[in-house]
Amino acid sequence: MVKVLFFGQLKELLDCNETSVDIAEPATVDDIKNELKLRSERWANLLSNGPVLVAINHSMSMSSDQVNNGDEVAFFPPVTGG
Amino acid sequence: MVKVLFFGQLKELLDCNETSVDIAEPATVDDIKNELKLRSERWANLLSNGPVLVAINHSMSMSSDQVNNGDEVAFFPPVTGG
Amino acid sequence: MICVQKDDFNLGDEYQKLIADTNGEGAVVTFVGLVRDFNQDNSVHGLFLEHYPGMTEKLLLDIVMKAKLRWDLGKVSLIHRVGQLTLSEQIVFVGVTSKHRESAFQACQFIMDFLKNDAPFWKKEMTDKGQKWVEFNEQDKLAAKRW
Amino acid sequence: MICVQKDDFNLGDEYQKLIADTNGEGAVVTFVGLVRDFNQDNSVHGLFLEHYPGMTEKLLLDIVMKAKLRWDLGKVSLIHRVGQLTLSEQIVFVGVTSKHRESAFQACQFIMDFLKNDAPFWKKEMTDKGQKWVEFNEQDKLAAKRW
Repeated sequence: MVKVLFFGQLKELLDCNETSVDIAEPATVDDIKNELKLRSERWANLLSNGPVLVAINHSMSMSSDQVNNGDEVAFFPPVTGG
Repeated sequence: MVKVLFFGQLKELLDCNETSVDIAEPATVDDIKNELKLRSERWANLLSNGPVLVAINHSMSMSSDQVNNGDEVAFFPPVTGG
Repeated sequence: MICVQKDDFNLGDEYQKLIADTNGEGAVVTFVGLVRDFNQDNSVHGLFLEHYPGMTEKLLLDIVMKAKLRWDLGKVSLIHRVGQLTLSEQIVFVGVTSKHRESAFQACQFIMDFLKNDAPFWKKEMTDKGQKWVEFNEQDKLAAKRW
Repeated sequence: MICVQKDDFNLGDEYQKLIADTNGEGAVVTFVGLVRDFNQDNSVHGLFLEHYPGMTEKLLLDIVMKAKLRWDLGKVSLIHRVGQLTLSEQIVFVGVTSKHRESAFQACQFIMDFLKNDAPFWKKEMTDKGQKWVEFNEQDKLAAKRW
Protein backbone atom coordinates (compact mmCIF):
# COMPACT_ATOMS: atom_id res chain seq x y z
CA MET A 1 0.00 0.00 0.00
CA VAL A 2 1.18 3.51 -0.88
CA LYS A 3 0.13 6.65 0.98
CA VAL A 4 -0.91 9.40 -1.46
CA LEU A 5 -1.05 13.10 -0.57
CA PHE A 6 -2.32 16.11 -2.50
CA PHE A 7 -1.43 19.77 -2.00
CA GLY A 8 -2.35 23.23 -3.20
CA GLN A 9 -5.05 23.86 -5.72
CA LEU A 10 -5.01 20.19 -6.79
CA LYS A 11 -5.97 19.13 -3.27
CA GLU A 12 -8.81 21.62 -3.29
CA LEU A 13 -10.12 20.61 -6.71
CA LEU A 14 -9.95 16.91 -5.87
CA ASP A 15 -11.44 17.71 -2.45
CA CYS A 16 -9.00 15.21 -0.97
CA ASN A 17 -5.77 15.66 0.96
CA GLU A 18 -4.89 12.04 1.58
CA THR A 19 -5.75 8.62 0.21
CA SER A 20 -4.02 5.30 -0.42
CA VAL A 21 -3.46 3.03 -3.37
CA ASP A 22 -2.69 -0.69 -3.48
CA ILE A 23 0.10 -1.52 -5.88
CA ALA A 24 1.64 -4.63 -7.27
CA GLU A 25 5.43 -4.16 -7.29
CA PRO A 26 7.22 -3.21 -9.43
CA ALA A 27 5.12 -0.07 -9.89
CA THR A 28 5.85 3.46 -11.13
CA VAL A 29 4.40 6.89 -10.35
CA ASP A 30 2.43 6.56 -13.57
CA ASP A 31 0.85 3.32 -12.39
CA ILE A 32 -0.39 5.10 -9.26
CA LYS A 33 -1.67 8.03 -11.28
CA ASN A 34 -3.58 5.67 -13.59
CA GLU A 35 -5.09 3.91 -10.60
CA LEU A 36 -6.25 7.28 -9.20
CA LYS A 37 -7.69 8.37 -12.54
CA LEU A 38 -10.07 5.40 -12.44
CA ARG A 39 -11.87 6.89 -9.43
CA SER A 40 -13.89 9.42 -11.43
CA GLU A 41 -13.91 11.47 -14.63
CA ARG A 42 -13.13 14.53 -12.53
CA TRP A 43 -10.04 12.89 -11.02
CA ALA A 44 -8.99 11.67 -14.46
CA ASN A 45 -9.19 15.19 -15.86
CA LEU A 46 -7.46 16.89 -12.94
CA LEU A 47 -4.56 14.43 -12.91
CA SER A 48 -4.13 14.56 -16.71
CA ASN A 49 -4.38 18.27 -17.38
CA GLY A 50 -1.95 20.95 -16.30
CA PRO A 51 1.44 20.33 -14.79
CA VAL A 52 1.22 17.93 -11.85
CA LEU A 53 4.47 17.46 -9.95
CA VAL A 54 5.26 14.44 -7.84
CA ALA A 55 7.44 13.67 -4.83
CA ILE A 56 8.29 10.23 -3.48
CA ASN A 57 9.23 10.23 0.21
CA HIS A 58 9.78 14.03 0.16
CA SER A 59 12.03 14.01 -2.94
CA MET A 60 10.96 15.42 -6.28
CA SER A 61 10.48 12.55 -8.72
CA MET A 62 9.44 11.69 -12.26
CA SER A 63 6.50 9.75 -13.72
CA SER A 64 8.71 6.81 -14.57
CA ASP A 65 10.27 6.54 -11.09
CA GLN A 66 9.65 3.38 -9.11
CA VAL A 67 7.31 3.32 -6.11
CA ASN A 68 7.42 0.68 -3.40
CA ASN A 69 4.92 -0.39 -0.78
CA GLY A 70 5.16 1.89 2.25
CA ASP A 71 6.26 4.90 0.21
CA GLU A 72 4.64 8.32 0.54
CA VAL A 73 3.75 9.80 -2.84
CA ALA A 74 2.58 13.41 -3.16
CA PHE A 75 1.01 15.14 -6.15
CA PHE A 76 0.85 18.92 -6.38
CA PRO A 77 0.89 21.88 -8.77
CA PRO A 78 4.13 23.81 -9.39
CA VAL A 79 5.21 25.43 -6.11
CA THR A 80 4.55 29.14 -5.81
CA GLY A 81 7.30 30.14 -3.48
CA GLY A 82 7.62 31.43 0.03
CA MET B 1 43.44 82.17 3.43
CA VAL B 2 42.82 78.45 3.08
CA LYS B 3 41.96 76.14 5.96
CA VAL B 4 44.07 72.98 5.86
CA LEU B 5 43.15 69.74 7.64
CA PHE B 6 45.06 66.47 8.12
CA PHE B 7 43.65 63.02 8.91
CA GLY B 8 44.74 59.51 9.79
CA GLN B 9 48.35 58.54 10.12
CA LEU B 10 49.45 61.70 8.29
CA LYS B 11 47.85 63.84 11.00
CA GLU B 12 49.66 61.83 13.66
CA LEU B 13 53.03 61.95 11.96
CA LEU B 14 52.75 65.70 11.32
CA ASP B 15 51.39 66.10 14.84
CA CYS B 16 48.90 68.61 13.44
CA ASN B 17 45.21 68.32 12.66
CA GLU B 18 44.56 71.85 11.40
CA THR B 19 46.49 74.80 10.06
CA SER B 20 46.03 77.53 7.48
CA VAL B 21 47.90 78.78 4.46
CA ASP B 22 47.84 82.17 2.76
CA ILE B 23 47.58 81.90 -0.99
CA ALA B 24 47.78 84.26 -3.92
CA GLU B 25 45.02 83.32 -6.37
CA PRO B 26 45.08 81.57 -8.76
CA ALA B 27 46.58 78.74 -6.70
CA THR B 28 46.49 74.95 -6.97
CA VAL B 29 46.64 72.11 -4.45
CA ASP B 30 50.30 71.73 -5.36
CA ASP B 31 50.98 75.36 -4.44
CA ILE B 32 49.52 74.73 -0.97
CA LYS B 33 51.49 71.53 -0.59
CA ASN B 34 54.71 73.33 -1.51
CA GLU B 35 53.95 76.06 1.00
CA LEU B 36 53.45 73.42 3.70
CA LYS B 37 56.67 71.61 2.77
CA LEU B 38 58.63 74.74 3.61
CA ARG B 39 57.68 74.41 7.28
CA SER B 40 60.23 71.69 8.07
CA GLU B 41 62.19 68.86 6.56
CA ARG B 42 59.87 66.43 8.33
CA TRP B 43 56.80 68.04 6.74
CA ALA B 44 58.52 68.05 3.36
CA ASN B 45 59.23 64.34 3.61
CA LEU B 46 55.80 63.35 4.87
CA LEU B 47 53.98 65.33 2.20
CA SER B 48 56.24 64.06 -0.60
CA ASN B 49 56.47 60.37 0.22
CA GLY B 50 53.70 57.81 0.04
CA PRO B 51 50.28 58.41 -1.41
CA VAL B 52 48.71 61.58 -0.01
CA LEU B 53 45.12 62.17 -1.10
CA VAL B 54 43.46 65.56 -1.13
CA ALA B 55 39.90 66.87 -0.83
CA ILE B 56 38.75 70.42 -1.53
CA ASN B 57 35.55 71.35 0.30
CA HIS B 58 34.78 67.67 1.03
CA SER B 59 35.28 66.54 -2.60
CA MET B 60 38.17 64.34 -3.70
CA SER B 61 40.52 66.44 -5.84
CA MET B 62 43.77 66.37 -7.77
CA SER B 63 47.09 68.16 -7.30
CA SER B 64 46.43 70.42 -10.24
CA ASP B 65 42.94 71.49 -9.07
CA GLN B 66 42.40 75.14 -8.26
CA VAL B 67 42.02 76.35 -4.68
CA ASN B 68 40.36 79.62 -3.70
CA ASN B 69 40.49 81.70 -0.56
CA GLY B 70 37.98 80.37 1.96
CA ASP B 71 38.26 76.80 0.74
CA GLU B 72 38.82 73.87 3.08
CA VAL B 73 41.62 71.60 1.88
CA ALA B 74 42.28 68.24 3.52
CA PHE B 75 45.28 65.92 3.12
CA PHE B 76 45.10 62.28 4.17
CA PRO B 77 46.37 58.75 3.44
CA PRO B 78 44.25 56.34 1.37
CA VAL B 79 41.05 55.61 3.30
CA THR B 80 40.90 52.25 5.05
CA GLY B 81 37.21 51.65 5.02
CA GLY B 82 34.41 51.40 7.51
CA MET C 1 18.53 26.47 12.49
CA ILE C 2 15.49 25.95 10.27
CA CYS C 3 11.95 26.61 11.38
CA VAL C 4 8.62 26.34 9.58
CA GLN C 5 6.02 27.90 11.87
CA LYS C 6 2.72 29.71 12.11
CA ASP C 7 4.05 32.17 14.70
CA ASP C 8 5.63 35.49 13.90
CA PHE C 9 9.33 36.11 14.57
CA ASN C 10 11.40 39.00 15.87
CA LEU C 11 14.37 40.16 13.80
CA GLY C 12 16.19 41.59 16.83
CA ASP C 13 15.98 38.27 18.68
CA GLU C 14 17.09 36.25 15.65
CA TYR C 15 20.02 38.61 15.12
CA GLN C 16 21.13 38.19 18.74
CA LYS C 17 21.15 34.40 18.27
CA LEU C 18 23.19 34.78 15.07
CA ILE C 19 25.92 36.89 16.66
CA ALA C 20 26.14 34.91 19.91
CA ASP C 21 29.46 33.02 20.18
CA THR C 22 30.80 34.37 16.88
CA ASN C 23 34.07 32.98 15.75
CA GLY C 24 35.50 35.93 13.88
CA GLU C 25 32.48 36.37 11.61
CA GLY C 26 32.27 40.11 11.03
CA ALA C 27 29.49 40.20 8.45
CA VAL C 28 25.81 39.62 9.20
CA VAL C 29 23.28 39.78 6.36
CA THR C 30 19.58 39.35 7.01
CA PHE C 31 16.61 39.20 4.70
CA VAL C 32 13.00 39.64 5.78
CA GLY C 33 10.14 39.16 3.36
CA LEU C 34 6.84 40.88 4.08
CA VAL C 35 3.45 39.94 2.64
CA ARG C 36 2.84 42.41 -0.11
CA ASP C 37 0.15 43.11 -2.64
CA PHE C 38 1.19 41.26 -5.76
CA ASN C 39 -1.69 42.55 -7.83
CA GLN C 40 -1.81 45.91 -9.50
CA ASP C 41 -5.25 46.78 -8.19
CA ASN C 42 -4.40 46.68 -4.47
CA SER C 43 -7.11 44.12 -3.84
CA VAL C 44 -5.07 41.59 -1.87
CA HIS C 45 -5.49 41.84 1.88
CA GLY C 46 -3.89 38.61 2.92
CA LEU C 47 -2.76 35.17 1.94
CA PHE C 48 -2.84 31.60 3.01
CA LEU C 49 0.37 29.65 2.71
CA GLU C 50 0.10 25.89 2.46
CA HIS C 51 3.14 23.64 2.62
CA TYR C 52 4.11 19.98 2.63
CA PRO C 53 5.21 19.27 6.21
CA GLY C 54 8.37 17.20 6.30
CA MET C 55 9.30 17.86 2.71
CA THR C 56 9.53 21.61 3.37
CA GLU C 57 12.02 21.16 6.21
CA LYS C 58 14.02 18.68 4.12
CA LEU C 59 14.17 21.06 1.12
CA LEU C 60 15.12 24.07 3.25
CA LEU C 61 17.87 22.06 4.96
CA ASP C 62 19.15 20.96 1.52
CA ILE C 63 19.35 24.59 0.40
CA VAL C 64 21.16 25.70 3.55
CA MET C 65 23.63 22.80 3.28
CA LYS C 66 24.33 23.71 -0.35
CA ALA C 67 25.04 27.29 0.69
CA LYS C 68 27.36 26.12 3.48
CA LEU C 69 29.31 23.97 1.04
CA ARG C 70 29.64 26.82 -1.41
CA TRP C 71 30.65 29.66 0.91
CA ASP C 72 32.63 29.92 4.12
CA LEU C 73 29.76 30.70 6.49
CA GLY C 74 29.35 31.00 10.23
CA LYS C 75 25.70 30.55 11.19
CA VAL C 76 22.62 30.35 9.01
CA SER C 77 19.07 30.84 10.27
CA LEU C 78 15.90 30.33 8.28
CA ILE C 79 12.35 30.88 9.47
CA HIS C 80 9.39 30.47 7.17
CA ARG C 81 5.85 31.14 8.27
CA VAL C 82 2.84 29.19 7.00
CA GLY C 83 -0.92 29.50 7.35
CA GLN C 84 -2.98 32.67 7.36
CA LEU C 85 -1.05 35.92 6.89
CA THR C 86 -2.25 39.46 6.41
CA LEU C 87 -0.76 42.24 4.32
CA SER C 88 2.62 43.58 5.52
CA GLU C 89 3.12 40.73 7.99
CA GLN C 90 6.53 39.06 8.12
CA ILE C 91 6.64 35.84 6.14
CA VAL C 92 10.27 34.75 5.83
CA PHE C 93 13.59 35.40 7.56
CA VAL C 94 17.06 34.40 6.41
CA GLY C 95 20.13 35.36 8.42
CA VAL C 96 23.73 34.54 7.51
CA THR C 97 27.03 35.31 9.20
CA SER C 98 30.42 35.04 7.58
CA LYS C 99 33.96 36.30 7.87
CA HIS C 100 33.43 38.05 4.53
CA ARG C 101 30.52 40.26 3.60
CA GLU C 102 30.57 39.05 0.00
CA SER C 103 29.94 35.46 1.14
CA ALA C 104 27.21 36.53 3.54
CA PHE C 105 25.38 38.52 0.85
CA GLN C 106 25.72 35.80 -1.79
CA ALA C 107 24.64 32.97 0.50
CA CYS C 108 21.61 34.90 1.79
CA GLN C 109 20.50 35.66 -1.77
CA PHE C 110 21.18 32.07 -2.90
CA ILE C 111 19.02 30.69 -0.09
CA MET C 112 16.15 33.06 -0.91
CA ASP C 113 16.33 32.26 -4.64
CA PHE C 114 16.20 28.50 -4.12
CA LEU C 115 13.61 28.76 -1.38
CA LYS C 116 11.33 30.60 -3.82
CA ASN C 117 11.97 28.03 -6.49
CA ASP C 118 12.23 24.67 -4.75
CA ALA C 119 10.39 24.72 -1.45
CA PRO C 120 6.91 23.15 -1.48
CA PHE C 121 4.86 26.23 -0.64
CA TRP C 122 1.59 27.11 -2.33
CA LYS C 123 0.18 30.57 -1.95
CA LYS C 124 -3.47 31.48 -2.03
CA GLU C 125 -4.36 35.16 -2.17
CA MET C 126 -7.30 36.62 -0.28
CA THR C 127 -8.80 39.42 -2.34
CA ASP C 128 -11.98 41.47 -2.20
CA LYS C 129 -13.37 39.17 -4.87
CA GLY C 130 -12.51 35.94 -3.04
CA GLN C 131 -9.61 33.50 -2.86
CA LYS C 132 -7.24 32.70 -5.67
CA TRP C 133 -4.27 30.35 -5.92
CA VAL C 134 -1.11 32.12 -7.07
CA GLU C 135 0.30 30.97 -10.41
CA PHE C 136 3.82 29.69 -10.80
CA ASN C 137 6.32 32.54 -11.08
CA GLU C 138 8.73 32.32 -14.02
CA GLN C 139 10.84 35.13 -12.51
CA ASP C 140 11.69 33.04 -9.46
CA LYS C 141 12.78 30.14 -11.65
CA LEU C 142 15.15 32.44 -13.51
CA ALA C 143 16.58 33.86 -10.27
CA ALA C 144 17.63 30.39 -9.11
CA LYS C 145 19.05 29.40 -12.49
CA ARG C 146 22.00 31.79 -12.33
CA TRP C 147 23.68 30.00 -9.44
CA MET D 1 18.65 58.40 6.91
CA ILE D 2 22.40 58.63 7.35
CA CYS D 3 24.11 58.76 10.71
CA VAL D 4 27.77 58.90 11.73
CA GLN D 5 27.87 58.40 15.47
CA LYS D 6 29.87 57.15 18.43
CA ASP D 7 26.85 55.42 19.97
CA ASP D 8 25.89 51.84 19.33
CA PHE D 9 22.70 51.01 17.42
CA ASN D 10 19.98 48.39 17.74
CA LEU D 11 19.13 46.32 14.67
CA GLY D 12 15.58 45.63 15.86
CA ASP D 13 14.86 49.36 16.25
CA GLU D 14 16.37 50.24 12.88
CA TYR D 15 14.35 47.50 11.21
CA GLN D 16 11.12 48.82 12.74
CA LYS D 17 11.88 52.28 11.30
CA LEU D 18 12.55 50.75 7.89
CA ILE D 19 9.25 48.87 7.70
CA ALA D 20 7.10 51.66 9.15
CA ASP D 21 4.76 53.12 6.49
CA THR D 22 5.90 50.71 3.79
CA ASN D 23 4.50 51.31 0.37
CA GLY D 24 4.40 47.80 -1.00
CA GLU D 25 8.06 47.08 -0.32
CA GLY D 26 8.14 43.40 0.55
CA ALA D 27 11.91 42.90 0.76
CA VAL D 28 14.11 44.11 3.60
CA VAL D 29 17.85 43.43 3.49
CA THR D 30 20.13 44.47 6.33
CA PHE D 31 23.86 44.29 6.77
CA VAL D 32 25.65 44.63 10.10
CA GLY D 33 29.42 44.71 10.31
CA LEU D 34 31.12 43.71 13.53
CA VAL D 35 34.64 44.58 14.61
CA ARG D 36 36.69 41.50 13.90
CA ASP D 37 40.25 40.43 14.28
CA PHE D 38 41.89 41.15 10.94
CA ASN D 39 45.24 39.74 11.93
CA GLN D 40 46.12 36.07 11.90
CA ASP D 41 47.56 36.06 15.38
CA ASN D 42 44.41 37.15 17.23
CA SER D 43 46.22 40.07 18.75
CA VAL D 44 43.70 42.81 17.90
CA HIS D 45 41.40 43.69 20.77
CA GLY D 46 39.88 46.87 19.44
CA LEU D 47 40.14 49.70 16.98
CA PHE D 48 39.88 53.43 16.71
CA LEU D 49 38.00 54.76 13.73
CA GLU D 50 38.80 58.29 12.64
CA HIS D 51 36.76 60.10 10.01
CA TYR D 52 36.49 63.44 8.26
CA PRO D 53 33.33 65.04 9.71
CA GLY D 54 31.24 66.63 6.99
CA MET D 55 32.95 64.83 4.16
CA THR D 56 31.92 61.44 5.54
CA GLU D 57 28.24 62.39 5.60
CA LYS D 58 28.51 63.88 2.11
CA LEU D 59 30.19 60.73 0.70
CA LEU D 60 27.71 58.39 2.35
CA LEU D 61 24.80 60.46 1.01
CA ASP D 62 26.36 60.33 -2.47
CA ILE D 63 26.57 56.54 -2.30
CA VAL D 64 22.98 56.20 -1.09
CA MET D 65 21.72 58.55 -3.83
CA LYS D 66 23.60 56.55 -6.46
CA ALA D 67 21.95 53.35 -5.19
CA LYS D 68 18.51 55.01 -5.26
CA LEU D 69 19.04 56.07 -8.85
CA ARG D 70 20.14 52.62 -9.88
CA TRP D 71 17.49 50.49 -8.16
CA ASP D 72 13.84 50.97 -7.31
CA LEU D 73 14.18 51.29 -3.55
CA GLY D 74 11.89 52.17 -0.67
CA LYS D 75 13.91 53.32 2.34
CA VAL D 76 17.64 53.23 2.92
CA SER D 77 19.27 53.57 6.34
CA LEU D 78 22.96 53.85 7.03
CA ILE D 79 24.63 54.10 10.42
CA HIS D 80 28.39 54.19 10.80
CA ARG D 81 30.10 54.31 14.14
CA VAL D 82 33.35 56.15 14.79
CA GLY D 83 35.78 56.42 17.68
CA GLN D 84 36.88 53.67 20.02
CA LEU D 85 35.45 50.21 19.34
CA THR D 86 36.23 46.84 20.87
CA LEU D 87 36.27 43.41 19.28
CA SER D 88 32.85 42.10 18.17
CA GLU D 89 31.13 45.46 18.64
CA GLN D 90 28.77 46.64 15.90
CA ILE D 91 30.43 49.12 13.56
CA VAL D 92 28.16 49.62 10.55
CA PHE D 93 24.51 49.12 9.64
CA VAL D 94 22.93 49.31 6.19
CA GLY D 95 19.23 48.62 5.70
CA VAL D 96 17.38 48.69 2.40
CA THR D 97 13.73 48.05 1.49
CA SER D 98 12.44 47.41 -1.98
CA LYS D 99 9.54 45.87 -3.84
CA HIS D 100 12.01 43.29 -5.18
CA ARG D 101 14.46 41.26 -3.15
CA GLU D 102 17.03 41.34 -5.95
CA SER D 103 17.15 45.16 -5.83
CA ALA D 104 17.35 45.21 -2.04
CA PHE D 105 20.26 42.74 -2.00
CA GLN D 106 22.14 44.50 -4.79
CA ALA D 107 21.69 47.98 -3.36
CA CYS D 108 22.77 46.93 0.14
CA GLN D 109 25.91 45.28 -1.24
CA PHE D 110 26.62 48.26 -3.52
CA ILE D 111 26.41 50.66 -0.57
CA MET D 112 28.76 48.52 1.52
CA ASP D 113 31.28 48.16 -1.32
CA PHE D 114 31.46 51.89 -1.99
CA LEU D 115 31.42 52.77 1.67
CA LYS D 116 34.50 50.58 2.15
CA ASN D 117 36.16 52.17 -0.83
CA ASP D 118 35.18 55.84 -0.82
CA ALA D 119 34.24 56.99 2.65
CA PRO D 120 36.92 58.91 4.58
CA PHE D 121 37.47 56.48 7.43
CA TRP D 122 40.86 55.58 8.81
CA LYS D 123 41.24 52.56 11.02
CA LYS D 124 43.81 52.13 13.75
CA GLU D 125 44.14 48.72 15.35
CA MET D 126 44.78 48.24 19.05
CA THR D 127 46.95 45.18 19.52
CA ASP D 128 48.90 43.68 22.38
CA LYS D 129 52.00 45.25 20.86
CA GLY D 130 50.51 48.74 20.56
CA GLN D 131 48.57 50.76 17.98
CA LYS D 132 48.87 50.40 14.24
CA TRP D 133 47.18 52.18 11.35
CA VAL D 134 45.51 49.78 8.94
CA GLU D 135 46.89 49.69 5.42
CA PHE D 136 44.80 50.37 2.37
CA ASN D 137 42.86 47.25 1.33
CA GLU D 138 43.16 46.26 -2.36
CA GLN D 139 40.27 43.77 -1.94
CA ASP D 140 37.83 46.55 -1.12
CA LYS D 141 38.88 48.50 -4.19
CA LEU D 142 38.19 45.47 -6.36
CA ALA D 143 34.78 44.92 -4.76
CA ALA D 144 33.63 48.42 -5.73
CA LYS D 145 35.05 48.17 -9.24
CA ARG D 146 32.56 45.58 -10.44
CA TRP D 147 29.55 47.91 -10.20
